[in-house]
Amino acid sequence: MTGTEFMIIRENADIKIIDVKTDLSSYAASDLRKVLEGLLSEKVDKVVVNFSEVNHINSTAVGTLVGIAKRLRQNDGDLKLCNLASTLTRTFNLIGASSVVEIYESEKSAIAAF
Amino acid sequence: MTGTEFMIIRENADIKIIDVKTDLSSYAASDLRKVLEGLLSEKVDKVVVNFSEVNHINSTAVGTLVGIAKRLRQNDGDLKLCNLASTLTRTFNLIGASSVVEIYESEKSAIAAF
Amino acid sequence: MEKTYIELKVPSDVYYIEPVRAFIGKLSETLKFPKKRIADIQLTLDEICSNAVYHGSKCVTCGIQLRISVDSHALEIVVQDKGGKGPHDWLTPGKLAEIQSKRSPTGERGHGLYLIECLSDVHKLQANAIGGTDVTAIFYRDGQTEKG
Amino acid sequence: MEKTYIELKVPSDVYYIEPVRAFIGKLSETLKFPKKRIADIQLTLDEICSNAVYHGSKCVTCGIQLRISVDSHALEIVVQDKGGKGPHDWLTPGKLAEIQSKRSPTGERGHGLYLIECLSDVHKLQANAIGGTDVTAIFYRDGQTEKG
Ligand SMILES: Nc1ncnc2c1ncn2[C@@H]1O[C@H](COP(=O)(O)OP(=O)(O)O)[C@@H](O)[C@H]1O
Ligand SMILES: Nc1ncnc2c1ncn2[C@@H]1O[C@H](COP(=O)(O)OP(=O)(O)O)[C@@H](O)[C@H]1O
Repeated sequence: MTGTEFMIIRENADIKIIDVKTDLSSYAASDLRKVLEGLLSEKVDKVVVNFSEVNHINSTAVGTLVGIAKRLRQNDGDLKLCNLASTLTRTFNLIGASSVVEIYESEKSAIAAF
Repeated sequence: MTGTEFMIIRENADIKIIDVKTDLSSYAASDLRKVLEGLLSEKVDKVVVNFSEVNHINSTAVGTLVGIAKRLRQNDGDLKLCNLASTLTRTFNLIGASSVVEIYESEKSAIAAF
Repeated sequence: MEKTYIELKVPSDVYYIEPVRAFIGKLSETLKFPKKRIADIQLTLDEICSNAVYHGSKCVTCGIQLRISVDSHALEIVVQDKGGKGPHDWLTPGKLAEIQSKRSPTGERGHGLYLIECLSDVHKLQANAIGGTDVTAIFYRDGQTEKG
Repeated sequence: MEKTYIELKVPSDVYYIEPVRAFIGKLSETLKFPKKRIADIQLTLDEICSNAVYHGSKCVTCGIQLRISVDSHALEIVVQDKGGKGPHDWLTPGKLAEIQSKRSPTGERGHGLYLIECLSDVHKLQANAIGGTDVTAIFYRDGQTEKG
């Protein structure tokens, strides 16, 4: 297990799974960006972000996820999200980002979808 | 079940059990006082307060519980507390109120102690 | 309920947005807004404050000021900044229309103002006398106004 | 970390103490205070604000003002009230000693100042220029100072 205090990185075969353990306002969004860019620079291309402990996400954090998803796809990888509370899904839907980033009910289905 | 939105009253034989569903700053402390005084006026004399959903209590709320316990004892009844988080027990200990009001691990043991 | 006023000044740093969000969350809960609406209020305030810090502040010590008023009808929040390094005239109808038209679901930025508009019952953007922007968001308390 | 300042004004009503407690809780969390110490900070602020409302305010609109400052060493909170209906001279050493000596575990009141003293690293009570009291509580950030 690596990552930061609030972003734990686990692995499942060639997939990296990030457990986000903090609400995602702009301050934590920049931590999330650093962790994801760290994975990109390590040539990881399959990433799942587990939101089960997140109660809030803002547009900066959603934008970060959209940007990383696009970059991973350029490497034939992808970013998949799982375990979003309904308020989080709503924010993705309002922005329209749920049509850009794949959102799954459970970590299992997110992993299976690769 | 009676009480208010944040103070649910249940019963077990002749014992009334209050589930406090809010942190107890001064504002909620006055609600708690009203609920307990309501029970006193209904001649209830055995009361258990369950704190399992409470994360904070201030000196006004502790004082309210101490006052009610003393009044219930005058009627040969008592007030017993249960399921306190460690931060709450600490506040009771600092004030010295844990030597005045009985505190139990579980609701079961609080009821059994009558 | 007579109108009551709250004032809050924090440094222009996203570091302080979480405490502000916690404050408005608990206030909205005390005011008995439904849970879902509390999340809307918190997200709106997060977006307004993030903009005030990122686009409306020249330095950390410049600070942003919140004025919150509450009466029986509504919760009103005004966030005032002193203006950032960018152009001062970003509030013209033309510029705002441009911002709006550029927004895309696949874009990494530019969703904040849109969310503020979607989630609040009323919102206003006004240039203020100190070179910055006053952003107002109003949330009605009658419970008839769940949006989205 | 340079010293940063936060200001918060709320009406003199216990209604607003929960939002203030949420604010300081999240701020303390961001400052990486341990969980138990965060509870201490929140309780101290609750007690100071409750006193400012109950004993240090003549009316709801009088309001109480918090000034919070943060640097790498400490979190400092000053709560200012404008003075209540009671005597102005409650801060004399004699009166304070009387308050202290009257405190009893079986008493329903009179535990607030004692908790403030127990839980903060440093605390001060001072008469201010506007007829009220400034109560200061300081919490060190070095983690060497868990009390109680
Ligand atoms: N408080 C502000 N002061 C100055 N410019 C602002 C402010 N708020 C928003 N803007 C301008 O509006 C644009 C769109 O803002 P927004 O929709 O929140 O998206 P983003 O912040 O991601 O760019 C910003 O890029 C900025 O140019
Ligand atoms: N901000 C204040 N302004 C005026 N008097 C105060 C203030 N804070 C405390 N006091 C006085 O000190 C006494 C003790 O306060 P405290 O220990 O908090 O207990 P309590 O509030 O339960 O009486 C109060 O009863 C009041 O007379």
